[in-house]
Amino acid sequence: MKHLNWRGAVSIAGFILLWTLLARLKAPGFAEIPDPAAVGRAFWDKYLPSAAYWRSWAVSFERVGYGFLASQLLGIPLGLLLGTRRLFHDVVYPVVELLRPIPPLAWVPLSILFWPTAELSIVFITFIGPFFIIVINVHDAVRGARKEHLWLARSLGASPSYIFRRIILPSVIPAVAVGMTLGIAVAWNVVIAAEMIASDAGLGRLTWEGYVSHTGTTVLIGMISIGLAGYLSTLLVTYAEKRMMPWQR
Amino acid sequence: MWAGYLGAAALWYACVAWLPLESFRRLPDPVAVLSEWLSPQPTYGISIFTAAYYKHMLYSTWRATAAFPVPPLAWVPLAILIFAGSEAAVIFVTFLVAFFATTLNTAVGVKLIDPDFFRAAACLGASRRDILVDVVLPGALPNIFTGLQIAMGAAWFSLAAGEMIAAQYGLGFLIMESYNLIQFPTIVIAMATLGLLGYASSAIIRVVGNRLMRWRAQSIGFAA
Amino acid sequence: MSGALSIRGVSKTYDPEGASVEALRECSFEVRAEEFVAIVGPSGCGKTTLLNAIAGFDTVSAGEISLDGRLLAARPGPDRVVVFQHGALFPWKTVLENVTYGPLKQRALSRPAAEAKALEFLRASGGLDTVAASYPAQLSSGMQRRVEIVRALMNDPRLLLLDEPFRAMDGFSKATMHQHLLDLHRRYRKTVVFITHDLDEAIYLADTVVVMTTRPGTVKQIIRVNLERPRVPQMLYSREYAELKKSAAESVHEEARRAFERGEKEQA
Amino acid sequence: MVTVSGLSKRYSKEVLKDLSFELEEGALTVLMGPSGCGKTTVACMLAGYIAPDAGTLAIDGRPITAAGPDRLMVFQETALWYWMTVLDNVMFGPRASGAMSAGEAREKALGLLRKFGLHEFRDKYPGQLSGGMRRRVELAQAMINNPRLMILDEPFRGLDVMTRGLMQEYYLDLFAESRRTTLFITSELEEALVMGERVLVMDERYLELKRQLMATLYLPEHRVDGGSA
Repeated sequence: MKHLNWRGAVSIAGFILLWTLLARLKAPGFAEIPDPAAVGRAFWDKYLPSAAYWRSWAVSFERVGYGFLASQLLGIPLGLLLGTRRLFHDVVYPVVELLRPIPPLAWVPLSILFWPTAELSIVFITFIGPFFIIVINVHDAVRGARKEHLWLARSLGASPSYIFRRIILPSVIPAVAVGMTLGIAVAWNVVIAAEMIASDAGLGRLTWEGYVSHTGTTVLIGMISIGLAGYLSTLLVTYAEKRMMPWQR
Repeated sequence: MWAGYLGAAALWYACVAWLPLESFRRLPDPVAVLSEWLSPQPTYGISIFTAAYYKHMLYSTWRATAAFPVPPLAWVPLAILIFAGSEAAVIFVTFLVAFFATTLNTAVGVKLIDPDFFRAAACLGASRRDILVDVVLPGALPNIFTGLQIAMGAAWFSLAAGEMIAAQYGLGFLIMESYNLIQFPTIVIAMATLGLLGYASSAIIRVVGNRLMRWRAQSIGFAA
Repeated sequence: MSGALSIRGVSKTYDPEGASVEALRECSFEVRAEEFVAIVGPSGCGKTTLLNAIAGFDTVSAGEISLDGRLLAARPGPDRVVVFQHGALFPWKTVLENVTYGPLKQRALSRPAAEAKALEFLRASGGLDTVAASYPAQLSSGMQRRVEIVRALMNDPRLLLLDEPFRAMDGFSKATMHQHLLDLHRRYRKTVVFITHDLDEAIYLADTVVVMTTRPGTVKQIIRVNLERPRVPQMLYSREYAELKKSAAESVHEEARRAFERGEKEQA
Repeated sequence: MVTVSGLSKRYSKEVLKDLSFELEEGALTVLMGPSGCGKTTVACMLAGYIAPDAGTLAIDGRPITAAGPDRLMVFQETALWYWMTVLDNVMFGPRASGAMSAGEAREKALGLLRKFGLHEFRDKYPGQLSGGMRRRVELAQAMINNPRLMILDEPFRGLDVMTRGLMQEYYLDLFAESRRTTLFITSELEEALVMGERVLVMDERYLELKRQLMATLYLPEHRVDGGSA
């Protein structure tokens, strides 16, 4: 990352200043909110050294990792099938279109009912969000492929499977990249809420327990950790994107 | 199209009714759900004929639109200020809060506007404020609406979470409550309704968007 | 009589991440009031950089640009309006709103007065008053181009700057646009600076043709076009025209070949 | 060599009505007309991408029913696969049809790229090349398959006029070498007269313009003798 844009730095600094001011003055609604310094100290003393804190990082990362990976492994092929097979599209796409708007968290009860363990039910939740996003993105990309690209390949005597492997698949990569960026953000938002509802570990749980026990620092540390965890995974996804699309450098 | 729905329902029914898998057996089957949803005297009190159903829907819809994170237009200049150009900040925001989708999309939209439009306006004597109103806003409008769509999705999505955790009314609450009270068909009813409401709200945004962006629509086929 | 432009020793160096790129070096030429000047050069010869400097979109590293004796500020203004290569009509405003935008923003005219003047201009540009309420996307590229020129003329500019306006047009509509532009120049007597890579277009339209070298762009040759006005298509195939073209063709061709070999890409 | 008779096609409005023409073996024929007169539609029909509503197309006596490596088209908008390097783009044909082994295809492709002055750009992606260079890669991509008919749909439109002039000369030299039957489509009168020995005019307005100008025509020097390329 070349030099951080000074305007971004100014706005973040401004945000922290504002937060300190509001917390110190006990402005309405900020009574229970500790100021940044307090949060920093609490983090340094209690959370940094505690293994439990870092375990909750690991648990949340694991849940997001499995769910997100499964969503891509199942979502991309389904998106490709929906984009290329007309009959399959006419039958399956309406159902996808109907299930898509259902918020991932609405699946929690059914997921708990269906899956034998709580862990699996949460992974299913982190799966369902990114799954629909990647399916729709890949489907739109395949249908949006330029016809000249396909025509030329056909003229040159390429078989349908060769065209699929060398033309359709690569042309879909940009859409997969976008789908992954959006999907990982949704996965992190979902895992936090799912943990709040149905789990005893993870960053979401940590934040929830902070809320229940009215300790502002824990809530804030939880939120900031969630933010950073998500940021790190987004960087991973962006790195993967750059590897997938060498022609963009 | 209908083949898809019937096929899915049949598959669901088959899994629940005949598949010897324990986890499927616990799920409600489509017939039970539908009969509950459409019956005048639903066993668990929620169907299209009961007032409670519509109360929950009303709460959820109101909360979604209230939580509907359309940042006031004042955000637009701030979004331009903060994110115009710094890649790291954009990624950070992308992740942090899906609600900021509108802000992020606005910033991206502004970056996508052809610089010639800014220059043309400047040539014609437009002030900075004129440029904001006459170029930035309409130019970023398509992206703003993409942002609104995502933000609407995020609103419903976070609403479900909020209601499942802390509310007394609303479809999200209804889902959790019917789970706790072992009223499984109602879970599916509430989920399906959430889905339909989400679908309808996106459709509304699309219609409003097309209305506002009439200029993008058809060209009289002059082009080759 | 206004619109005399003078370019003296103008140089411009871009500095992307330290690999400084010299776009213009010591460019100098004079444009008399109400004269039609064409600037010709291959891709990447700094034509657009020069236009941006004259229009006030960008500063110059050295040298001076003055209009009617006054140094030009590095700030765009209605005294010198640009017609852009890919067109810059506001797609979200109707033709009438586009054309009246300038005078209204400068509070030079009341709305009714501006609209009346606009409709008169549009009518004179090939009956475009009939599409006054349409959006640019609904017009052909030729019509969009003419509306954009009207939008510029509405501000009564001292200088009209055109950046390869007819580049993407097919042969047939390009010929009609040439006549239209010549007609406007005869009628409104504005100084015109016309950027193009097409030598034929430059000689046919202009009083003076300035030939630029490839990067770093500088003035290679200045040709006085002595064809009398008004210009008619037959002149394209006259003896004098061929003489003029031969005198410029070698140097232009040579620059084009050097740019072609280097894979010189259009400036971003 | 190529016979087209009674072609007609209608999309929202009628694009082609009862069009007939022949392309002689080894000749560069130009198809000229204003934008929107169905030139591209005819090209796509010859390449086998679009079927006519009525009429027949045949090459060497065989009716044209589908796309094939004997009739290759260079599109108006560059259609290089932007995710493949220049070399992979050129090698695609022989590899896809199995006509050559990987080594053979690579050898032939590198030869062509060297001939087209693009050898040093072989590992670059299309996005990194200038307009003129991308066109040359497309020509190499088609020529490696040794097609019976080359179809060029306004290939130099959008290039600046100087690069366009150089590309015209470039193709004329390539054509002089191989005498490969070519259909060259354009909307520019000058380009039509520079490129083609035979010019098919698709629209009366152009015909009138062409007749009027032909009378006072001054041909660019190197063609003044009126001979072929």
